[in-house]
Amino acid sequence: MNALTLVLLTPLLGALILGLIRPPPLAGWFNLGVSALSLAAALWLAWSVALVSDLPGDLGGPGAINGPIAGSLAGDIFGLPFRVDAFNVYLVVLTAFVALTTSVFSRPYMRYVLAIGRIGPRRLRTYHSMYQLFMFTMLVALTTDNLGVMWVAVEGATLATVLLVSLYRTPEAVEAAWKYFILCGVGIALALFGTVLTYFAAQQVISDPAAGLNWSTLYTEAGRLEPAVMRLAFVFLLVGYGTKVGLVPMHQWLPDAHSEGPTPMSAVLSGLLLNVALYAVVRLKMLVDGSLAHTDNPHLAGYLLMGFGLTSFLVAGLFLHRQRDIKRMFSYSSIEHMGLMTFGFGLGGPLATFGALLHMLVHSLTKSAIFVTVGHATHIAGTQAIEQIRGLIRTQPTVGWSLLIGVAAIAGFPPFGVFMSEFLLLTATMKTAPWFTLVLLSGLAVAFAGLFRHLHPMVYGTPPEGQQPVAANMIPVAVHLTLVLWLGLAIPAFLANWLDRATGLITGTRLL
Amino acid sequence: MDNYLTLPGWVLAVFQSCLYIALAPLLVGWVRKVKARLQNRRGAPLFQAYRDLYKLLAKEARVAHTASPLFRAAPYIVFTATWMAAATVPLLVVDLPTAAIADIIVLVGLLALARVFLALAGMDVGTAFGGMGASREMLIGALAEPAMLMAVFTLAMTAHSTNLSSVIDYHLVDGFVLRPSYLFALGGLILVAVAESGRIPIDNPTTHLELTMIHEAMLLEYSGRHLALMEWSAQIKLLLYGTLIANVFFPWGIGRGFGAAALGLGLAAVLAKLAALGAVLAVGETVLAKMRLFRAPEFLNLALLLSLLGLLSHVILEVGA
Amino acid sequence: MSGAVTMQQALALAGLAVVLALASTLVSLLAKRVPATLRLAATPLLGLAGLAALAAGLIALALGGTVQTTLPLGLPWLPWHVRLDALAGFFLLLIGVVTCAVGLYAPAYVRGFEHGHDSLTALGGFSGLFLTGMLMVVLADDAFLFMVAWELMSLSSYFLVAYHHEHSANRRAAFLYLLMAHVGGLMILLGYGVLAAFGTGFSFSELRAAELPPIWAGVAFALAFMGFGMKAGLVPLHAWLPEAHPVAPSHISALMSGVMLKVAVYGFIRFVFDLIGQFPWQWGVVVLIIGCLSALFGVLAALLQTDLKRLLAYSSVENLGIIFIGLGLSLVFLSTGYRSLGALAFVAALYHCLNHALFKGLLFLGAGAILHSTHERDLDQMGGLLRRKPWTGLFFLVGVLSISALPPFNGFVSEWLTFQAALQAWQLQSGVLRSLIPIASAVLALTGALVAVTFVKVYGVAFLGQARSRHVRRARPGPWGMQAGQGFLALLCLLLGVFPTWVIGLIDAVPRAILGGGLPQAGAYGWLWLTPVSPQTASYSGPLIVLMLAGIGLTVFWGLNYLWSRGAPVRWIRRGDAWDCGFAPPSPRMQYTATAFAQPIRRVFGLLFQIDETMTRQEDGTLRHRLHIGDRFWGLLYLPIARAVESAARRVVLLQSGSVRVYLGWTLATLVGLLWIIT
Amino acid sequence: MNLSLLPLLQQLVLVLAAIVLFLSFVLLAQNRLISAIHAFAWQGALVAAVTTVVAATGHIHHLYFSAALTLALKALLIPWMLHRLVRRLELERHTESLQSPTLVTMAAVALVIFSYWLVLPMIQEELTFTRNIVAISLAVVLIGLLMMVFRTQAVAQVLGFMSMENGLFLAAVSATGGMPLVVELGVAFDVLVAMVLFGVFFLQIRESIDSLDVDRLNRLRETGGDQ
Repeated sequence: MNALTLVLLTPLLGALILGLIRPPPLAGWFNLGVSALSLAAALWLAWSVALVSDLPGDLGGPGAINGPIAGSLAGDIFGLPFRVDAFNVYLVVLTAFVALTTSVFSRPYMRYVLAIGRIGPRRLRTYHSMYQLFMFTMLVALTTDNLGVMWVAVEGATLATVLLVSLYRTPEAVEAAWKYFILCGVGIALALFGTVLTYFAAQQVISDPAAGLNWSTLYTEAGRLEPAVMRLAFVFLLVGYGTKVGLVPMHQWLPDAHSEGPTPMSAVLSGLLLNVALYAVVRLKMLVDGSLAHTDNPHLAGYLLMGFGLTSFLVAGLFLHRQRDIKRMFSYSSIEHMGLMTFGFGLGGPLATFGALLHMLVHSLTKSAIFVTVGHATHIAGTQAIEQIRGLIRTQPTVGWSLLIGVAAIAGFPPFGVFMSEFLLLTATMKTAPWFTLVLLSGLAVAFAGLFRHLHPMVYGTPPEGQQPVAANMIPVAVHLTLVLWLGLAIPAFLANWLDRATGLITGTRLL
Repeated sequence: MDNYLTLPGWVLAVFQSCLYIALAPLLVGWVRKVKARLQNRRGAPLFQAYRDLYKLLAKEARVAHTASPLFRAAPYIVFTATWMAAATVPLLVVDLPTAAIADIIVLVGLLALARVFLALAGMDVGTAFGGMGASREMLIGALAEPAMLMAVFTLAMTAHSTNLSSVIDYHLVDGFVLRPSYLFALGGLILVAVAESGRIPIDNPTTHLELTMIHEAMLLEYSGRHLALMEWSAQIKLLLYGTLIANVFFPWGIGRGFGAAALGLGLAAVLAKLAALGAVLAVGETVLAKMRLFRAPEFLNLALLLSLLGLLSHVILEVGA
Repeated sequence: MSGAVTMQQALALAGLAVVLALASTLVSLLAKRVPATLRLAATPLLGLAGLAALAAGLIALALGGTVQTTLPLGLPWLPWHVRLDALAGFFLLLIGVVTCAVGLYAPAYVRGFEHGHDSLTALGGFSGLFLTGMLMVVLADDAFLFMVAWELMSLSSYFLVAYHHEHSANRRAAFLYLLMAHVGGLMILLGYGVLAAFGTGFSFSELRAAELPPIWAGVAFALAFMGFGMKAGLVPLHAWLPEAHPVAPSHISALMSGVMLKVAVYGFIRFVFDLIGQFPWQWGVVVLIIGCLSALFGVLAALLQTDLKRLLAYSSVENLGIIFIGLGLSLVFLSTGYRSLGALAFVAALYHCLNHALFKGLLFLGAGAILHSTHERDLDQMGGLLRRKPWTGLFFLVGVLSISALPPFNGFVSEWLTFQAALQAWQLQSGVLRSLIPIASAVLALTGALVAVTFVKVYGVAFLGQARSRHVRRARPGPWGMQAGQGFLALLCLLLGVFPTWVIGLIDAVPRAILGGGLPQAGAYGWLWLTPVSPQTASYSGPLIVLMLAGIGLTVFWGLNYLWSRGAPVRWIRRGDAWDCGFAPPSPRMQYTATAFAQPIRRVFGLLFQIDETMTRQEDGTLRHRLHIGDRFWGLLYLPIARAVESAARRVVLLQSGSVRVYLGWTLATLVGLLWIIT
Repeated sequence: MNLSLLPLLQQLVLVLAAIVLFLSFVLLAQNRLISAIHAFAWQGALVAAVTTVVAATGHIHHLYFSAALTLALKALLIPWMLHRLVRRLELERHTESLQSPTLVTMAAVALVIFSYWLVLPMIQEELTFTRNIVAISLAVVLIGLLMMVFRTQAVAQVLGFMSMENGLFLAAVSATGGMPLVVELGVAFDVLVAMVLFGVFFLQIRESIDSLDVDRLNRLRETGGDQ
């Protein structure tokens, strides 16, 4: 587990030290270094997980398993149970990776923000240390085996980011932060209630009260958990964590927070935090499925997820049509894609789950790349108002083309990875719920139209007078888009196997 | 296929083609003569059309500065295309190679080729009237061509062939049958013939009132041998349509072997039929008045309707199922 | 082909074509630094790719076999399947031919862009990707690769449409294009999904094996027809086509109109004839009707245009209509068990695909040449170009004659074959079909005639008469490369018209592979005679027609000009002013314009369009004539959808009311609601 | 469930829980901020009391600790901080009344019934006691949420939030005999930090819109009108 310890400690210590460092440029580099280190640690962790041989083939499905869950790496740190398996380790790596690339982007960007005096050095320091703290909380939430700790970590993530949202102290920023705080706080409180109920149910069947919140224990005992309680619990958990996923109609905080916070934050929020929340939902769904397996309607959790997912997908797609603020627009597109993933997980079955997992991956990469580009675009135009961002391709081709290609990728055009995952999700839907496919397709079309009608005037056309190119660091974008392209052309075997193991964990049956 | 490709067949084909260009002015002269008689005039002699052609051929050709090479090439193309189209219609005798080379659809295509070049030539010099004539000519052509195709398709579907000579063969073989579809097709084809060969009521071959003319308007800039070729091909076209109607709907008398007797009979028969048709045309032109350009579409829609009815009554009434 | 060459080599050549296309993408990355790369490397590579594809297609058609392999790309359990058979070969050939011509044409053409500030890299790069996409679509042997290649094709062509993006109209066109391409792509994906739902997987062999219940087969067919029809620009899904095709650079327009639409046809054939396999005759009727609509509407719309490239785009709608008429006939015949007739109609459709690729490519290249030297797309500004650009004029004339289906050019042959197929309707049992097909052929005839009108207008107004504007008067012959490109296509137009027997001999491999039976009769009497059904039924001899036309024409010419006038006072031609009935010497402004030329037709068929024509008197006393021709389908189909989405969005955004208390209220409501549901 | 059969301490728990519920009604209807804060403090104290009682009945020792924690946090520290803030923001006199108190109260009552109806399906007999406690705490949570919906004043909203937390604590201790200690600690820590941040935000909001009326935080919204 020392890899995990490293993964967790790096950002924590980084946060502490960054809280003390004074000179901003140095802090930027340090931030970058810490992220790099945690990425290395994450890779190490992934490697060690990959080495764990898992039982071949069928995992028996939820509730049917006795003994430790296959292919996972468990252990305690400071007396807290942690568990790393294929499912969360790939999110860990993803988190660390996006954190790194974003920190590459954020270093010059925040310096520019500092230079134009939107923030002072003290707030810059807050920014950096909160950045790492945020990473820490997310990594904990991903890797912990204890639902309570997971809750604490997710709440911690809210607390860490809420100050970043209000970093600019403009009235809008403060308002956005307040809404973010209140809504997510409430949501998280409800999630805690759900957790309590789960614990309550667990206590009836699990002798050791200390282990009553351990996911693995609950998972192995899932079949015996009281269905009535678990049902209740799941609703609270879904509404709670769903608020953080940004499911309609609890999504309202999301566009505000994304649009008003500093751009690097938008990138990580969209790219990572939503994933973490969704991860939590999925884990809990596994429990509930286990406990409801033998009731009259075993797929309740799945149906709820599908309902939320579809609603979010469609509503967000419509929202796209009426945007004035570029960052808001892309945060709505995030809602849309989270909805799609939620739908996929709700659909269940190996194919859909595989697709949803892949979609998590490609969406995070693409969306964070887009936000980085948007950061440069807003820098060029000096505003976030779509009406005033014009002729990017002329002013700075790299930015313009990146935005164009990034949006094409997120809109699901091959040969980019998003298309592949959407293809999988659609085919899975075809097989299980054919009529939903029409809804999904129309939703895709609507969302697509919404994105491009705003994108076109921004990238094309002649730029306004005196619009100057800026010093843009496009490396993160290039890396991300290249990866997405690669994933669209071919899924490397190790990754496929990786996702497949995760699929096996979630659905109990493997795809390959 | 082989029964077409015989040496006498080729010889006769050449002869028949020459006969076409030879007879074409005669038919026009005949129509004029009959018309004159009907109008109580003595009219020009029967062979006046030949004299006109000769005169034009002898004159020098004047070409506008603004004319392009196409302007000078057009008469030859129009003449050739029309002639070839005519050559595919059995005049005296069936089973000629020409009929195998080009079936009835090709015939329509060749006429269209001629029309296109005629229209292009009209637009070439860049005068106001040329464009006007071309536009109108193409409008009429566009409406007439489908009508004509439909009419001939009625025959083709009855005879299960688009090869004119086998169509005629077919009719000769199963003798005189009264077919409703043929009635319509004949009507349609006659209307088309009138329109296509620029006769009253669509166009007036003798007018020189700029705003009413169609065919003439495209020839305004032509003179000398070019004009002669254009006029000549117009006459061939008229003969072509006449022969088509005469020999396809009333095939009797056309030669089926290459013997001299058959040929003689065929010639006599076709001359008689054409004379009759010419007379009918003359009567028609005397009693009818030219209609406004924008009534022409109605006229041609009637033609299209007739032909289509012919086709439908064929598939519904005659094939049956 | 000698026995030495094998299908493997054909596939290798096809692969080479793809590689070359990608290579042209890569080299054009340098164009940012060295503009000349585009001219010297990228576009020639494109041409070479076309050559390779051409060769591959020829071999595949000649051998008529199939060869397949898989690439180590794609999904872990679904690697990319690649397959080359006769059908794919035919379309490779088609793509290759036009691309070769473009390869000859483009280097000179793109030179004009080197001074503009549009990125050359984008032009070259996306052209390469565009070609790659089209080639891969044809080669794909599984739904996934097909979709990837298909969307790659759409996306890269979209970037090319948006290439001149200063004008908001072009941006709008590009947006519309991409949107409809996307929707179409989704429909196709769904269609494959339906097949796969009843099959075992997504590779075409598995999809072929799928046993569909009739209902679902119908659904799949409908989806595919809509999806591919949207790409092929069939009415009423054609709206993007006349917007998008004209605004791309001309050699790209040639590729889009000439080739990309055919790729859509390929998709349709592959999906319906090959994958679904058997079909009720009703499908054929549907296709037939849509084809007729498209043909008629397309040509009428084209006839009313004055923008040359837009006109050509509409005429593409018309030609795709004709192609689908052929396919519809083929479906009808096949579904009623007349295999050989089905094959005849099928061959006719394929032949027309090839022809349209040739002459539409030719015409777009010609339009490009005009644009290149006059920067003019408006017919009413042109005139007299034949004397200023003689070669372009000549080649364009060939294109005009071919597209107007006039003997002895290629357009005529395919239309002739279609007619021959339609005329066999008497063999059918069902009276409905027997009476329907003749009507279809009537529409076809009318279409053909109207096409002639349209292109007489185009040629007469653009190339004949006198120049109507100054920059047109200053037009110069283009560089030889551009003329070579057009000449190549023009020559092919003639050859395909004169030697149809050989062409059909090649194409015949496709129905033999797909439908299990070809046209044995077609060349039974040697290369001289084309007898699709039997010599008694119909025969056509292109070579003899040409021979006689040329022979008689030259004889008459020689006779009149040399024999006849020997010794006569005048032998030569005297030049003079135009007579014009003795009116004042005609000025260019007195000529019939394109608008005037189309006026009678506009009066006859005006009902089909939204025509607003206004005559206003300026203050200086001159009359001003405004004419706008709108597409009725906008109001009928597209605007309602757009409005619906808009209003839905308007309602939905009220969710984001801005009051945190309302948001909390939502949370509470959701919570309570869910709790209510679950208990 | 027959009350007389329960041990005295459990009856006491029920009584206390009932008072907690009552207090959140008070909180909901309370107009003056200061007294609302007091009510909240009392609620916290009562929760702490419940915790101790449960600890005593079940001899769960770490519950004593968490009882102390709850007392310190919910009854003393947070109310005190709120007091300070209110004084700093000169809101002592501030009163705000619900638009239609009776309606809101009715809604709250409905929520109570609803939450009881919700827990009914847990039929296992030995659970009935805890089940009813769960119902109570669920009601407290929902009423807290309701309060946040209907109170336009930021501080009042925070109070609602905190009373939700109280409901959670109540559920945790009474139904499950307390969560594992780490979790309790973590939760408590989070609540504390949240409170601090709330304090920060009060000031920020105050300086940005010069009021604490959350209804005036409506800059960020989509408009349905034409663009």
